[in-house]
Amino acid sequence: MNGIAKKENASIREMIDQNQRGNLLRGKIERLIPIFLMLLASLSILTTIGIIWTLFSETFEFFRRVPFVDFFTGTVLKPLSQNPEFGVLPLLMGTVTSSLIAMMVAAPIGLMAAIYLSEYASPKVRKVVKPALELLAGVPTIVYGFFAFTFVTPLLREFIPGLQATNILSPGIVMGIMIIPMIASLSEDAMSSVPRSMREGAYGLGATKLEVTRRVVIPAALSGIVASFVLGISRAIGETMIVTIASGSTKNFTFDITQSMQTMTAYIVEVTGGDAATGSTVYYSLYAVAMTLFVFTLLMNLLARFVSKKFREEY
Amino acid sequence: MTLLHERIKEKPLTIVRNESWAKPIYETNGLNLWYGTSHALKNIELAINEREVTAIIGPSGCGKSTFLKTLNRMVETATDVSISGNVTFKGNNILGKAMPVEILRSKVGMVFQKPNPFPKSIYENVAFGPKVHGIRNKAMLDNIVEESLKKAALWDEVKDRLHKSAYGLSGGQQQRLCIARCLAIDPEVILMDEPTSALDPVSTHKIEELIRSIKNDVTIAIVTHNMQQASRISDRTAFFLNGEVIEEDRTTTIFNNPSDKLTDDYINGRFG
Amino acid sequence: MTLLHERIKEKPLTIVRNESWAKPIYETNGLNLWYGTSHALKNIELAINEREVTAIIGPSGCGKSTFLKTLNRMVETATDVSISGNVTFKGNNILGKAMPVEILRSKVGMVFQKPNPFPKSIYENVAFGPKVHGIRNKAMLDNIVEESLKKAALWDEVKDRLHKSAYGLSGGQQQRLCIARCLAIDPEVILMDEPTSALDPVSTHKIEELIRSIKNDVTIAIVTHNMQQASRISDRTAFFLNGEVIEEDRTTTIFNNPSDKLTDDYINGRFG
Amino acid sequence: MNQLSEQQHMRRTKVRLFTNQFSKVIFMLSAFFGLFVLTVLLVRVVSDGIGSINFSFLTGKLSTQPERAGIMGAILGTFWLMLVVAPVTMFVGVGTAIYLEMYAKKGRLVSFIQTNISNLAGVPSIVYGILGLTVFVRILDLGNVVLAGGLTMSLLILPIVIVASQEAIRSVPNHLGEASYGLGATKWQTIQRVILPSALPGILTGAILSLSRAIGETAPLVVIGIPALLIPFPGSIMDRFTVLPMQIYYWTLDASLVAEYANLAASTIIVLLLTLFILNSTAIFIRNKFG
Amino acid sequence: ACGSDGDEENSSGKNKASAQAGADLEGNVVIDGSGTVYPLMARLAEEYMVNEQENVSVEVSRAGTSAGFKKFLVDNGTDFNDASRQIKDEEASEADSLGIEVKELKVALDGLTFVVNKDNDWATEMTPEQLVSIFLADSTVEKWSDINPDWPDEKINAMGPNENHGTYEFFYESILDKQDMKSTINLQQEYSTLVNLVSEDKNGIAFFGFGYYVNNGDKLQAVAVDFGNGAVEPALDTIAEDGAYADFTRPVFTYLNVNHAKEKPQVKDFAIYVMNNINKFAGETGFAPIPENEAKENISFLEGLK
Ligand SMILES: Nc1ncnc2c1ncn2[C@@H]1O[C@H](COP(=O)(O)OP(=O)(O)OP(=O)(O)O)[C@@H](O)[C@H]1O
Ligand SMILES: Nc1ncnc2c1ncn2[C@@H]1O[C@H](COP(=O)(O)OP(=O)(O)OP(=O)(O)O)[C@@H](O)[C@H]1O
Ligand SMILES: [Mg+2]
Ligand SMILES: [Mg+2]
Ligand SMILES: O=P([O-])([O-])[O-]
Repeated sequence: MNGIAKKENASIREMIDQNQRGNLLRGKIERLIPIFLMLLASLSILTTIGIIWTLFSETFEFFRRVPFVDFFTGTVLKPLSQNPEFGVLPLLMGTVTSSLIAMMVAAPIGLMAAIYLSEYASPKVRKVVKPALELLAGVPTIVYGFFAFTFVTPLLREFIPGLQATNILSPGIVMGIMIIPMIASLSEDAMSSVPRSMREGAYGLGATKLEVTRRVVIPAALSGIVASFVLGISRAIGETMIVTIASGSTKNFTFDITQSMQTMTAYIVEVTGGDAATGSTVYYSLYAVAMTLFVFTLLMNLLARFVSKKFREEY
Repeated sequence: MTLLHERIKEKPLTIVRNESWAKPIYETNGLNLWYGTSHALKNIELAINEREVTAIIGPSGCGKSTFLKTLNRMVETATDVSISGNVTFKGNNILGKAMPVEILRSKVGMVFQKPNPFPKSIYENVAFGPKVHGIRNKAMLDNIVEESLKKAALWDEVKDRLHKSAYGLSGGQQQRLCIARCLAIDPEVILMDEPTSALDPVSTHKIEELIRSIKNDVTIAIVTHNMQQASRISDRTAFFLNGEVIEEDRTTTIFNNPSDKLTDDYINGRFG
Repeated sequence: MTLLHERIKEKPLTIVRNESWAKPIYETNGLNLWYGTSHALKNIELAINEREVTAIIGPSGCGKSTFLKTLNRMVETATDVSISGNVTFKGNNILGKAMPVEILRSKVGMVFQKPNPFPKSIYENVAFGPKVHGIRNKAMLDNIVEESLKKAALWDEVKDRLHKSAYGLSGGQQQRLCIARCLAIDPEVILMDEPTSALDPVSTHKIEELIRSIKNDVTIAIVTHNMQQASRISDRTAFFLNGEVIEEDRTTTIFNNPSDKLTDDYINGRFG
Repeated sequence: MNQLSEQQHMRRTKVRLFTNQFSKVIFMLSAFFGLFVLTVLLVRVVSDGIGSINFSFLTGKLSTQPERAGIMGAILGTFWLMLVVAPVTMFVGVGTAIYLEMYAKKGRLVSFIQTNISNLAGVPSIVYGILGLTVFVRILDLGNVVLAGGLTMSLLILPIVIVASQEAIRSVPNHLGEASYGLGATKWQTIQRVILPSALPGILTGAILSLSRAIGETAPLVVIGIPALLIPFPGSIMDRFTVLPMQIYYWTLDASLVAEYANLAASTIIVLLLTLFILNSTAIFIRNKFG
Repeated sequence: ACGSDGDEENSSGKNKASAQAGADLEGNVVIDGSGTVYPLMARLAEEYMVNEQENVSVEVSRAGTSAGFKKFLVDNGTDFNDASRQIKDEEASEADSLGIEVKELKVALDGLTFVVNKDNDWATEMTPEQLVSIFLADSTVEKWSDINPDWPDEKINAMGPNENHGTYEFFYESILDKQDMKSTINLQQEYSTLVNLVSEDKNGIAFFGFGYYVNNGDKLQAVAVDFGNGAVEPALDTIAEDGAYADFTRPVFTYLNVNHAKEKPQVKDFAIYVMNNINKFAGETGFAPIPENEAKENISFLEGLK
């Protein structure tokens, strides 16, 4: 028995040694795999280059026709009129206003929901509520747009008589609702990554849940929470369909949230109007606005990264 | 031996009187604990005496930490925990609703295996407990912080950088800071879970010294995997295995004359 | 400490010469290892003798696992590792480009602290190594699986459920399965990293038996935190502290007559 | 607490406990607020839309006449779109994730790619629309066909697929890889035989979730240009197409032209949400069952 | 400048054959342009595909007249561009320079309709001058009471389609006589938005094509216009060629790329179908029919193409 085993084993060793010599070619082929995979990985860089190049080259043409300063300081946007004006401020106003409204809804509710999920909810409740929130996050924005336009606006008009049928308030609120799951989930991640030991330290001193949350967990997770807010804003800035459907296309430079306002994204939809026609200044303005939008959201994303990296506590 | 036993049987009153300092502050009765369906503590019957050091030993995963955390109900912060039986602290069953955990924990401090200071200054770490319990007076807080750090033998090392981050301290200093943080709420019991296992010889020595110096004021229950440490610092030792107490006795007895084969095996490193 | 180093540097030759049956299969020379900027192994000079059991002991974080993983270059799978010095396996420096790691690792098996079977059947676990190395013949694989499980003293317990998931086994069985998986590629050395620390007394005993039964065929390097285990099963013992080898000698010498105060402190549980 | 009398301490603790309970209720309401809105939205949509859902609506061709209109074209369009998006994103996404997690040396390049990917994830979808319009529709001259839309959508969800796959690969316990390397397996063998099988549930979950994102996405297609009336069913990736969200968009806008369109939009929303619900449930099922 | 410079003769049997050959055509026909004309063209496209050529795919989009022309006047542009105004000179010369031969096909008549809220019980009848004064930049009218002291002392919220639309241009060029519009006018891309705005705003007033009004008759009321002979409601008969509302009536068109019609039989076939059937569907989509002889002329032109 032992003898057989010995012999068998000897042959395993030999076979392995033999196979390994034959495997040299295989090894060479394997060395090509990372190169191929790297090519795939570089596609993402190519995408970025594509975006920047696409936006930049046409934006460049736009600024040859419309002075840079006029674009960024103009409060009137009349792209199609006989005497067109290309001030981007009305669009920035619409974008900023709707995003702020959204954040006023999403930040407190999202954060409190995150606190509930991370600190209070039993695993059973969490098991139900988290996927349900994910469902909320998975609702397409066009559906939210429909909801804002056909339900939230009429509902709000019951309470706010001056509210127009298309206005910035209702899509702002609905965008906020849309962003809640994102803020809740990112903040919850940040809070649950605060080590248990830190919480235990505080509980061990007789602190209540609220005190542990307020004095230990939130300060420790602050960078992640702030980052989730910034990403939320960025998401709101980039949101298109809700505002397109529910806020109309008035290029209003106003602080009145009961009015119709146009965001940068809705402007892009309006101008492309199903397909943009090449050549005109209006056509180029589309790219200038898209570039502004892109830079805006990029800065937000970088800020979020910076915040969560720079101010992350070293536990 | 037999004689001794008989004498004890005859004179229980005398013994209690003799060892009157050994009054149990904690007693558990048929304590069972489950994480989900896994039975982590099985029918634990154990007393922890006031102003003694009780060591809890046993191989990894036997339930030492779980038991310790049951004593201040910290175990309940884990998910899906169920408990049956009684744990009395100074005669009150702490598992009932009668006593809010926050009050219990203000009387029972805890020190963990890995030092876990808050990401705040040294001062704020020590002042955290008193602040939570409503002490706002600055002078009083200053005083508590100083006293606690002194008791934890850390004052001299940190007095010049009280308002620097606690993360700048070495591992051993952090652990003493955590002990100071405990002492700041003037607890009656301190539970320690392998407080020196991540520390170097010098720090270990300091903490053992510290334990000796405070044990006249505070009851201490300490989990350790270092049997020599248990024998050096504890008065009584309980040996856990698979969620059960296999043996519990005076430390000298456990180490020199254990009555259970398993205890003997473990102490002599035949497993674990 | 510096003195210590020098003393060790002088020693190895004498040892090798004196005990001519103890031919080193591994030798390290000025081995240094960094994780990023943290210096995890410092100037290690150590030999591991063929067909002996070498125990590596030391407190948590001292570099035991790191050293073990250097021997089959597994340590390089971590990110940002840099190594200097030499490690020779049967006279060849394995840190050079000369020997592909795959070949080295087919000769040097490894068993980890936590049993780590693949999420596959018992059979597939054992057959994994041979398959990876190009053995496809079903009868031969069957044979290898059976022999390996027998050597690991697991055959009788699993022969009726070879195609069931390995996760259905107990911890001790899983660990023996991992040893069987190693044996299936007929290694010359097996590296074991605290292979029994998560196991019960009976399983620990079984694995120690197993080590004894295979040590005639295979060289074994075993990391353990259980000093009695080291003294029971090893021929030589190396004591690590803070990334350095403080002392290395015959096991009986280390335990009965260590030449370094730190070794003595550690063995007698004054820290760790 | 020696510094406070027992009574004071007790009283203060009661206040603290009450505050704790009270805020718990507030936090709970916040967590359930989203669910409440979701319920309202569903009730609203279902009550508007359920009436016009029937067999001929689901299988019929698009029409300007509400009673004749069907959404099979949009359903097939969505299907064809996914036929482009799914393979492209799986192949590129998983490949990229393997490269980043298993091969790339952690350094400047990797962290650059990583930053780049997470920035791409934050680029508004309408910008991808412009990219798709410029590159696929115009420069590559594909026109506004399924392939152009599909490639645009692929770029849009690629970052999500990459990140999800990376997480899935990263969450394969280290010790499995170590066991495989320890037996002398090469890197690719380890990836193929150990890492990918274990990561597969996570990868699939991420892929399904991002596909459902693509199914619900409207803005990029608005930019690329989808005809308001397109009756024939698409039959290949080179055909023009419409998808469910576009149909919802047009019918919502046209409700002022023909009031019944609002109900058709609601019905289409039901179909869309049901599709996404099934996909998401599948993903959650896979995650819970195998994850 | 309406590009009717194609050769008029040549009505060969070959073309007839292809028109009557039933389901033997395939390929697609791409239509973009006016949102006003969209419902009519979409209806025709659908009927054509259902009843005539099921293998031809007619795609109808509606970017607006002007935006549509931009897509029409490029290489490989759209086949038809619907328009709620006539092609402009610069558009026609753009076509010439691209070598695109354009044929104007008048398809129907649309009455520019002013709509107000259902609850508006004062401004139900107005003169053209009053209407214009609401929109003109140079006018002082801000409130209803500025038009008629009996009317409410409330601000008028005037709105209309934006510059993408032919409706805007018709209003601007033919009704306002190219005088500037108030900058406060709420211009929208989507007609649905306008309908909603007015139906929910007691002080709202908007203008758009008659079709959008008839489809929303339950939500809006049209302003009857007094052109001098008493107030006239816009209706299918009043907006017809010589109807009482004719002053605010305009023809709507679709412009055909003749080169495409020559190259692609399905484009030509569809164009003929449109002219043959246009008057059948005009009424139900809110347009008045064009005179039969105009349709016939176009048909013979189309059939002559090859
Ligand atoms: N939060 C938890 N959820 C589920 N099981 C747990 C949890 N904490 C501990 N366990 C399990 O309960 C058992 C006892 O764990 P415990 O941490 O009390 O062991 P221990 O004796 O402290 O071990 P160690 O020496 O490794 O610290 C173990 O099997 C452990 O896996
Ligand atoms: N992948 C890694 N990256 C960075 N540092 C590491 C890594 N692995 C280990 N270290 C560090 O290197 C040092 C040695 O670790 P090692 O795991 O070798 O210790 P050990 O002696 O095996 O400890 P233990 O007894 O806890 O297993 C420790 O300080 C550890 O924190
Ligand atoms: Mg423990
Ligand atoms: Mg280790
Ligand atoms: O959409 P229009 O008909 O106004 O161009």
